[in-house]
Amino acid sequence: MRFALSTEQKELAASVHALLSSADLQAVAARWAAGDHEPGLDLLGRLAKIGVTELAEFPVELVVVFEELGRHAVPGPLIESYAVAPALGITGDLATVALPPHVPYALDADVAAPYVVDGDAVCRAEVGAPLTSVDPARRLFEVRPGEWVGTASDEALDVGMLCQSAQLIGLGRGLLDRASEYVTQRRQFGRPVGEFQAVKHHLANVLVALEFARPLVHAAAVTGDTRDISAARVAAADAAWLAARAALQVHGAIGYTREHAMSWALLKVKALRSAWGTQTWHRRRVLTSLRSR
Amino acid sequence: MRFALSTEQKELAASVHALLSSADLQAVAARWAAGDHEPGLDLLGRLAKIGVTELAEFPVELVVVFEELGRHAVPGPLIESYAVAPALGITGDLATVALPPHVPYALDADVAAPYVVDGDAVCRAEVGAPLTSVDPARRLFEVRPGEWVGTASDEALDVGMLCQSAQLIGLGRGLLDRASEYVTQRRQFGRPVGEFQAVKHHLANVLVALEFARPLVHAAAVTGDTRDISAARVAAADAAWLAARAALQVHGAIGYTREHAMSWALLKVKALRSAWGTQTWHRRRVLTSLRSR
Amino acid sequence: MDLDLDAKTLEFRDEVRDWLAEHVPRDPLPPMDSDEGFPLHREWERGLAEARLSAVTWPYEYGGRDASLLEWLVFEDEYYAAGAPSRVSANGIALLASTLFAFGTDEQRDRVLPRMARADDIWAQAWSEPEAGSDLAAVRSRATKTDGGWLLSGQKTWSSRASHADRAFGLFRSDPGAQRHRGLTYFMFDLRADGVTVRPIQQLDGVPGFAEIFLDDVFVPDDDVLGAPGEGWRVAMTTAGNERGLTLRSPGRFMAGAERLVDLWHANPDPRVADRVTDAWIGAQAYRLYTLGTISRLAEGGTLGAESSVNKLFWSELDVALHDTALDLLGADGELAGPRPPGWQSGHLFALSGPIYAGTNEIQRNVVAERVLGLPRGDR
Amino acid sequence: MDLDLDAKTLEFRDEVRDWLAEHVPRDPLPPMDSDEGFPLHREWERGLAEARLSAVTWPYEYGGRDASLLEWLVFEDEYYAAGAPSRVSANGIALLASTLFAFGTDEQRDRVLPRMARADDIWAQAWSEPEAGSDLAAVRSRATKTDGGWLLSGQKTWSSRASHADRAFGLFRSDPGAQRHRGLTYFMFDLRADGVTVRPIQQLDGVPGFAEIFLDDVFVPDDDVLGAPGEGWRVAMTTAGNERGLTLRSPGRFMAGAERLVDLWHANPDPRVADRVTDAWIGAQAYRLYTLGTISRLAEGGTLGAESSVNKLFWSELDVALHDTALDLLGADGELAGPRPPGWQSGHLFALSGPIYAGTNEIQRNVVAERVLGLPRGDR
Repeated sequence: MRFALSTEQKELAASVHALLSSADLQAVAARWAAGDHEPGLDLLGRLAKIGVTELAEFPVELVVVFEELGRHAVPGPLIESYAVAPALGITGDLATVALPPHVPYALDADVAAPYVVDGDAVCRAEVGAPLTSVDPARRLFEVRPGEWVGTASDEALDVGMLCQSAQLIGLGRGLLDRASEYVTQRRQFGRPVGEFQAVKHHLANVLVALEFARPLVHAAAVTGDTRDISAARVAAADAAWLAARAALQVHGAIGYTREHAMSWALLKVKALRSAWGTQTWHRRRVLTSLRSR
Repeated sequence: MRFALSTEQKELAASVHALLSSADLQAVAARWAAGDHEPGLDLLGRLAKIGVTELAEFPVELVVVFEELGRHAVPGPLIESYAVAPALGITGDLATVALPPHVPYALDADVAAPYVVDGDAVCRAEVGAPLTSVDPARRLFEVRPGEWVGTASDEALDVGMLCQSAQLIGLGRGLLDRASEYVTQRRQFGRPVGEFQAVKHHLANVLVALEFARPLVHAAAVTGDTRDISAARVAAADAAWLAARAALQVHGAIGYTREHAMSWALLKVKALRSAWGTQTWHRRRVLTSLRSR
Repeated sequence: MDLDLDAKTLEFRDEVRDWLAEHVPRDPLPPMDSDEGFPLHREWERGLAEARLSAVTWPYEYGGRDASLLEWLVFEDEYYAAGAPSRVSANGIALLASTLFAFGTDEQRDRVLPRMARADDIWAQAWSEPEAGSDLAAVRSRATKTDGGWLLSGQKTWSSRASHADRAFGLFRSDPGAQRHRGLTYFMFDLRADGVTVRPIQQLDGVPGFAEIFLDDVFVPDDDVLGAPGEGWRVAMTTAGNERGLTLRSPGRFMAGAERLVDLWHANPDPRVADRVTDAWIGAQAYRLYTLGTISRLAEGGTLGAESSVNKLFWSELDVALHDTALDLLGADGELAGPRPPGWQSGHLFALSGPIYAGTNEIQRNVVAERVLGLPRGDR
Repeated sequence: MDLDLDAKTLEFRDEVRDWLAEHVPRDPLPPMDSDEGFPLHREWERGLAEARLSAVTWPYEYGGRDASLLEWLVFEDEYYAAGAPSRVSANGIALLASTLFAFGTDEQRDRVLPRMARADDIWAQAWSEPEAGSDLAAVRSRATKTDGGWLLSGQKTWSSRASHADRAFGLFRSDPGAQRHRGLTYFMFDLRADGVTVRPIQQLDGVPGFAEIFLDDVFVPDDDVLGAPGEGWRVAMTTAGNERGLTLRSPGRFMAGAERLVDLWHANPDPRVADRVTDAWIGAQAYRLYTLGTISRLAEGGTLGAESSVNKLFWSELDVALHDTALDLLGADGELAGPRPPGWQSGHLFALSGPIYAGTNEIQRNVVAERVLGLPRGDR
């Protein structure tokens, strides 16, 4: 038993973090949201160069990377391209996959090669009408199954859910970092907002939730068990949403604007809460598996 | 529309409060718990003299009185004697009634005339083994139906639930009053505990919960509707339990002892949470009634 | 103690219900703070005014119909139940008007209120400043006396409606030597006046629901001072009480939301979400009954105090919980923001602002603890 | 990264499991702080000690078996899963022993630890004082130097186990001129010594789980000072870290509780309570995994810091939520406190103390915010 990241895994996280820290992710996301994919694709190209596209066989490394991708609120069909498409035997650069009913729409189907899982079949997708997500950087499209390209596996959906759990932890962490920094600087009533006990306690609760959700995500990556994946997702999504609410609350009105980077992470958490399965569905999957003890 | 207590109703509350304030309720409850009913019966006698036993036909007055009885954590089969027994046509002084399945045991059957509702029948109860409630002042007994004495009505159960809602509001209010007083006097880290924002916010949340549960109780008394009664009970029990938790938390260790009066109210709330129907049952009754719109 | 509506109120309710059934647009209007939606909302307000429904509690002479608070509540219930458009005039009718009734001159009322009732002027609030979010007393924008009036300079922010509105109201420091709550004056000013620059701010939903207002020696005549110069704090606090309390959030929003939530649940009756649906419905009932209690007390001469804070804590948390539950019930479609599914997403985004604006809930809890429970004041 | 137990650990687990299966009393013992239950719990501890299971991580020479932290965790999992008795020796083994290993002399360890392992001495903690609840530095009880030792006087309160225990440990002010954290000394003392009066305090459940200790010139030899005189705060804080952190609450309690909760739910699978059952189970898993991570870090030379506070916040809230859910599932029987239904009510009462003792959760949140998140210190 050794339940800790290796030095190499920590370095992988650090290198992704360093790369993303050098980019203006808010600008990237705003342009992506407006349909201008160039800066985003450029960033994904740089991520590919440090190997993030080649981790599909390494679930622990995947969750390490997805925590960083979440932390920086990177837009794009990342789960689909880095984890789901490879699990479905789809090769190539940027791909997007709808997996109804849990993932009914294809993310960024205007920039990535679109697929849809139709029962047992993996098909090219015929792209239909665009839909508006509450996260403007999530460009969703209706899809219909087209040409058959292969046979689907259940693992594809599960690895997507696993990566999303890690992404949510990262989003929560990014929100917590921003909030902690903001309340340390922002003054009201003659002192830093972060001196107020109510503010401290909001953020401490977020930290606790994130710290105890992360081991579930790591364990799910180790075991690959569907119950563990759903448990991780339940805890991660709740922790991320708690982070989003707390971050908004301690920011006050400025957090309620699109001008503030915090809000982009908040909207992404809001969107991801119901993508890749609802919390109710995941909880049901956990408890159902416990019936059969 | 006039949704406010009348002057007479306020005076009734004040007179019950004044009477109870003059008694040492903690001592009364401790002796009641030990099977020494004398001081308790004396107190109930004095309550009877100001008319609380004659309110069965006046649901608003009943809830006004039961809020005060809860506020002072008065022990005894009060709901049973003042509201339920009259609704079942049982006359006499002190009575106790089991109404399985929601009220499976008879409270204080060693001091009150015991009855049990068995389907449509109201019967004298044969008293069996005593049971230990988490509230030591609630002396519970197993009962079996004995001699038939009359026909039961559904209203008896509902008026019991209504009175319990008011009692819970009162318990919550008593806990909040004690907690507010304690944190104003108790000093830690060189200042009154009540100056700390976390303490303020705990107690503010309790006040809000109680303030919004009370109108539901009053409305349920006015309409007598089963849905309104269950809605009131759900909100009242949640608010009272929030009050109990917050009061314990701001008292710290001293609240965790039987030596402190606060703990007697806390244990009563804890016991009442599942007496007279579970929260789940009451919520289901509310939503079921909304189906039929 | 009774909950019965009298015949006059029932008659009024029927009139409102019938009018709304006839007039509420079948398709929702575009957001009121969008370029497209704003004029449509103004037009809607004018229709309301023609039916004397835009400000029912006002005296007849200003465009109202002298309705009681109970009638107002009934109006609001019907309004929300009918799914009628958001009230683009709300800042004026709910906030400024109360202040005018309390502190305005007859001339000011005559001049301002009828135009407000007809939506000839749509008002923005201008409370906050960059360094004064929840701390309203930290106002730095200043008013300098000049011939026949004042010159306003400084910056306001989070001004709701200001992106498209005609006029605004707020506090300015008229005595530069005074601190905090002293030396403030309450002004009404024209957003189209020389020296005013408005910079819209995109909210979470992408719509510029509020704006920054930059003022550079903006002339305001003496007639547009509300209350006495230097008395602004006291004047404003009556409005703030209203904003946080009774008049801003009527039970109708929550009653209608809870009914819609119950319907949504019926369409997919997952027992695991049932309790949250039930609690939202109970919460909406509680809020309505609490409001009826308040109305009854006010009718008997009572006043509103710190219970405005109690009130705000309850409705703002109820609103978030109610919309959270709805989005969870919508499943994968819960993230959609377009016309499908209708309204829940925008309602949720709006609800998220509740615990922040008009004094954050943290501040409200302090107020409740200190002013209602009597806990010791502490500066943290 | 792996979660596999090696062969040695599995072998140890089987030994523990077999021993417990054979020895755990079929009927629960009476409460350990009752007159009837205390000697039975001491006897149980002696049986554990004979099997070298009373303090598995200790060195062999003191009665342990040099078990790794992972083996300790496995032991605890098995212990709780078997429904074995509460550990009446826990104050000594979990709190005092860590301090002795860090600060004690060889003579102290030789004298104290084997007797502790065999439950010849059962230890009470004596941290709090009437005016020093969560504020441990406000200690007023004093130690005065005398020939060959010290005289202790003052009052301690909320001393767990003190109603029946043999000895106690706590801080006394040895330098009357020093303030707060300075001038404190860590003492072990005999609860049967002349000048000691113990007044049991009934807890919520009616059992005297803690007591007041009155000390009136109680002589304590120099040998019973732990660490240097005046260094008591630093010495105590290592123990406090343990109390709040790793060693006090093993995942076993929550894992076993969650499994029992799932079983209880199966007996009456109400979908409206299903999500809370699920969350308790997930929380217990999370706590176990977090602990495995901590063990892994410690095995590689890491240390425990403010994460003890993170830890305490999580388990104390999980414990309350888990038992709340169980009582709700029990319906009308949820209020019963006797042997039927087994254990849930006493477990709930015990859980309610979690957010209070060993530093209230409010204080823990401050610690987390300031020491982990780097928020500015404020004195509120």
